[in-house]
Amino acid sequence: MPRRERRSVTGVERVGAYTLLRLDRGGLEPGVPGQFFMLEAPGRLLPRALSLCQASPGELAFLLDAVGPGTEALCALEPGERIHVFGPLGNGFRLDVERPLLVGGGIGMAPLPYLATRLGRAPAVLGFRSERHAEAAALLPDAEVVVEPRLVTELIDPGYEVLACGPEPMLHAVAAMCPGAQLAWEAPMACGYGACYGCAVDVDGELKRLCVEGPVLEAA
Amino acid sequence: MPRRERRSVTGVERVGAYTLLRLDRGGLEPGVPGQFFMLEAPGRLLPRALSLCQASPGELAFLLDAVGPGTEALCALEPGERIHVFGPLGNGFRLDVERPLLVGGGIGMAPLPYLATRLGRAPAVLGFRSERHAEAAALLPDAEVVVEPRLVTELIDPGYEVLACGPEPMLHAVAAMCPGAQLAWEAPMACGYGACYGCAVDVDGELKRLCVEGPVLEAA
Amino acid sequence: MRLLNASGCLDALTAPGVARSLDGFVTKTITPLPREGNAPPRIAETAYGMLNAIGLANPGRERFLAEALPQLRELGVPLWISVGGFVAADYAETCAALEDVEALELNLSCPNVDEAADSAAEIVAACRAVTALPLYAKLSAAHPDLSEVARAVAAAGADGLSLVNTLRGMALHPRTHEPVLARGQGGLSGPSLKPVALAAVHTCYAATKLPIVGMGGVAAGRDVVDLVACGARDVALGTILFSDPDAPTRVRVEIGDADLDEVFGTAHESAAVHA
Amino acid sequence: MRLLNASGCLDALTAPGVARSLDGFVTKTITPLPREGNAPPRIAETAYGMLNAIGLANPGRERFLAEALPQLRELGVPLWISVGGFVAADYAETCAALEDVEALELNLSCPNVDEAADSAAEIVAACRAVTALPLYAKLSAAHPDLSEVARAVAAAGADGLSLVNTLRGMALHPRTHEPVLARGQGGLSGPSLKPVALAAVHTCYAATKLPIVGMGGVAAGRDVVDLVACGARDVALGTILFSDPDAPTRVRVEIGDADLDEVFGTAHESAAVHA
Ligand SMILES: Cc1cc2nc3c(=O)[nH]c(=O)nc-3n(C[C@H](O)[C@H](O)[C@H](O)COP(=O)(O)OP(=O)(O)OC[C@H]3O[C@@H](n4cnc5c(N)ncnc54)[C@H](O)[C@@H]3O)c2cc1C
Ligand SMILES: Cc1cc2nc3c(=O)[nH]c(=O)nc-3n(C[C@H](O)[C@H](O)[C@H](O)COP(=O)(O)OP(=O)(O)OC[C@H]3O[C@@H](n4cnc5c(N)ncnc54)[C@H](O)[C@@H]3O)c2cc1C
Ligand SMILES: Cc1cc2nc3c(=O)[nH]c(=O)nc-3n(C[C@H](O)[C@H](O)[C@H](O)COP(=O)(O)O)c2cc1C
Ligand SMILES: Cc1cc2nc3c(=O)[nH]c(=O)nc-3n(C[C@H](O)[C@H](O)[C@H](O)COP(=O)(O)O)c2cc1C
Ligand code: FES
Ligand code: FES
Repeated sequence: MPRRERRSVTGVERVGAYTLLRLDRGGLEPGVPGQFFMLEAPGRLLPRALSLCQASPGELAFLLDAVGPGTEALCALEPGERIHVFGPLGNGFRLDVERPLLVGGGIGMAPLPYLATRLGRAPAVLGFRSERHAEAAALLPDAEVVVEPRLVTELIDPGYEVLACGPEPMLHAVAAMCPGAQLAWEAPMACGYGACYGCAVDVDGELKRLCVEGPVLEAA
Repeated sequence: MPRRERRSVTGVERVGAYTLLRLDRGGLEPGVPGQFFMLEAPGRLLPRALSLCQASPGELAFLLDAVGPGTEALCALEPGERIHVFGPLGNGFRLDVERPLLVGGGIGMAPLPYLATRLGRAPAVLGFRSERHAEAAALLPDAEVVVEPRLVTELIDPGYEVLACGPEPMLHAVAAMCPGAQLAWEAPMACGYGACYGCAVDVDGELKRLCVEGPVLEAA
Repeated sequence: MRLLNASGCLDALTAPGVARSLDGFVTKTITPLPREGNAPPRIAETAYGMLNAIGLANPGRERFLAEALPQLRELGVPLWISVGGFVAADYAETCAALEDVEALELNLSCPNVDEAADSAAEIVAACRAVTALPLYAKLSAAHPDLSEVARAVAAAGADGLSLVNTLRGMALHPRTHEPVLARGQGGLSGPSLKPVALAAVHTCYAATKLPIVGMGGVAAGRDVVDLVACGARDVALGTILFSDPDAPTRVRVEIGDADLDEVFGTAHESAAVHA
Repeated sequence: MRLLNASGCLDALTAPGVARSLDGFVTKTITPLPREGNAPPRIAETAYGMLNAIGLANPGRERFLAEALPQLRELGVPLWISVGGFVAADYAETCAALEDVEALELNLSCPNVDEAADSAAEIVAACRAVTALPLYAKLSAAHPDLSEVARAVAAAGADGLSLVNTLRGMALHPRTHEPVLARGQGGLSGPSLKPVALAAVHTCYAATKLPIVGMGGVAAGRDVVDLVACGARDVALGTILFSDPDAPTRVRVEIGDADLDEVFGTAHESAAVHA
């Protein structure tokens, strides 16, 4: 069951071009990898959706790309500050896969460290747009890493069952290569729990709420 | 000429029930006693009008009564924080008086310390609603002080030329006792420089802008 | 004072716990035919509010009656059905098909419906003819003479008013200067709307004395009290539910032991009513 | 892009330096007879805006023409005269009495004027008949079909539009729950209005292609650019002047070397226009 709690920031670390935000876990469940939390972004009206990146008994950690006012406000938090956190939300990855391959593009690597922990060390491939962004691969030590102009899709062996998260063009490419792949999508979200109908995406030709049906969807 | 500058807070001190906010003076002129400044109130849309309380070569100081969100935000400032300050504005007290008597009611004492300095030690009488409020009389050391239920008007000798600031009922009482008294009035102000017409008050049967015609007006 | 959700701001089936924390659940507007809604992106944040161009996404009347309604009844929360359409008959047919619910809210302010006073009154009259259920007319504040619209729907048989719907708004992407919403414009809700909502409730209460469900930017107990002082009997939470699903409970705590019956209408006592 | 003040938000005679920092000075609305305006308090701050119920305080046409106008001319700033009234003849008589100014702005959205499209068009037509000066029709966004109003005033001969005037709003005193303004309701201006202003400019530009003076919540260069992208040729600063008389200069610095001609209308390119 998702809960909403006011949690304290326990750490804020730069990881290459990204930021790892650690919160004390309180009574929040980490949920299934690929599920997400809505984090209060100080000074903004709406919370922001973030995938859980790491979970420990005492902490939940989120990997952030500061792309706008909400993520910037979250990256500017300081230890001791408190924000409301609501989750876990949505449907995560199915973990009953025999030959998993984790595929991440850019900030799409965010859910993979927690996913890897829960799967017990699956192979992973990551693509980044610069060396600086690629430093975040340190959070997934055994991953194979490419930097643009090389694309992460070059590293995908279709013999594996792919669990992927990344920018839309990457997910479309993965879907085309690997039917049955589990893909974690993004959409603008106001609520994260089915209330606003803002996160509509085309699922099999119908507009559906990504926060309810996803964010992880199976490639057709 | 009024200027608008971003100034640093140099001190915030509790004075009885009030707060003395010191700002570094920069290029701002202190103006004539009874003139006022518009101070940016952090987090609020509109600035707040405050009479200059003390002036030194390096500082301007304002005495504040925290009665609402704007004055509360100003009293919560910390040394080093910066706010926009615009002034001096309006018409202050005429200083060419032969037998001045300064009369202050509550936070209405705010302009009197600077006025006393400029007049060279005039007698002063102050009224407050509690002993705690009366501690602010320390800013005007030689003043005679009464606390409710006694009223400051009891101390007024009509032989003097009165320069007064205080709550409306007090000013009306002073006006009735002392025709020709100089009275510093208040009105809700959005701009302080004649732009909004928000500060209209009845002056001799006509609505006029207090920030342009006053805030100091002569009792009829 | 009953605390409700604003239509389109909660799905009781995906969040039954939130629905149960309210005194009534208001459905998203139901239209005769199913609607997918507009293309995404259909939400955007503004400095002090949000925009939506959901476009009345809903399963349509038949599927709502057959599938959603029976499930909603099981929640045990009083149900308000928001009814939409494009001509009076659309509304009336849906109203005629409904029974045994707390109230019907006629969404007269959806962007594709002509909002002139006549037409709003016509819709209300058509619905009044086919149902004895309490009928609330939901209006937008975007009218030069809101009291005229309120009086017209009252005369046509509305039992109450729901105020306010969103205002037309727009936000641009900072880099491209293109609209953030795929549809261009959307409905502005949230804190920016609160002063407008207070004025609309104040105007319409003075004009009609009908029971009003007040809404628009409510985020805290204080906002509920303000709406009640302006003349709202009941209050709905909209945008705040997106950031705080616990808002119903919190808002009740914040209202505390303020006597809302005593507060009711106080904003009409001193001021010259402006209607 | 000319940067102006919004009518009623600057007095060039008490603040000539601010007026000279603009590309034109717009007067407070002038009515045929002198008006004291409403009783105080007539301003209030809201969470993200302000309310005013000034009530068109002005010296009246005769005194304006005899006293204020000659003094304003001496400033050397292009003058826009805001004209108000209660019936079309009020406006037309004032327009007829004016010459040798940059433009006339007809305030068609003051609370005491019937704002229906007909009447606005009637006023514009009456003024058009008596003056060859550029006529800007100033509208409020509070209309269910703003594009209809815009087309009607364009057809009646308006050369341009000024958008937007304030929205009806209200604020209550936290303790007493009485209205803060003596008049009860007032006009909402400031940041809360910005998304509404963008949508109104966007709608009316699409409907008429007339030159538009955009305004509503402008506080920074970014807001000017957004209005221009929606279709505003010129932009006016209102509420921001109260907190920052240096805003015209600052806003120009913030716009920097953004090419406003290139930005003009970009918000119409991608989105389905919603009019
Ligand atoms: C389920 C889910 C999980 C997520 N997990 C993570 C995560 O773990 N880490 C993470 O960093 N992010 C994650 N995100 C994305 C994150 O929620 C968004 O980046 C965040 O909400 C952006 O908010 P903002 O205010 O920072 O930026 P916004 O202002 O909302 O803008 C976001 C980006 O979109 C661009 N943009 C917006 N509108 C337009 C337009 N019309 N044209 C062109 N560009 C536009 C902006 O420039 C900016 O780059 C997730 C999203 C979802 C839905
Ligand atoms: C020229 C001038 C000089 C001034 N000098 C000083 C000074 O030196 N020091 C100082 O402290 N103040 C001074 N003031 C007053 C100061 O500007 C105000 O107290 C301040 O603007 C209040 O802002 P706020 O946001 O704190 O309170 P607000 O929320 O604006 O409210 C102010 C007070 O009015 C009450 N109030 C508002 N509306 C109503 C209503 N409808 N019914 C009943 N009560 C109501 C509020 O409860 C509160 O007590 C001066 C004012 C002027 C015009
Ligand atoms: C995402 C969203 C969807 C909405 N959908 C509807 C709807 O289907 N029918 C309706 O009458 N109002 C709808 N509204 C308007 C709300 O019911 C409410 O009138 C408005 O949001 C103002 O309240 P708020 O400021 O508390 O959100 C919607 C509002 C939002 C934000
Ligand atoms: C105090 C005040 C007085 C105003 N007086 C007038 C007026 O006399 N005539 C007019 O057309 N608009 C008047 N307006 C409206 C403004 O010109 C402008 O349309 C509105 O405030 C929106 O812009 P803003 O958000 O930048 O303030 C007034 C606004 C304010 C705040
Ligand atoms: S984010 Fe609100 S319904 Fe999905
Ligand atoms: S405070 Fe704006 S005119 Fe006086």
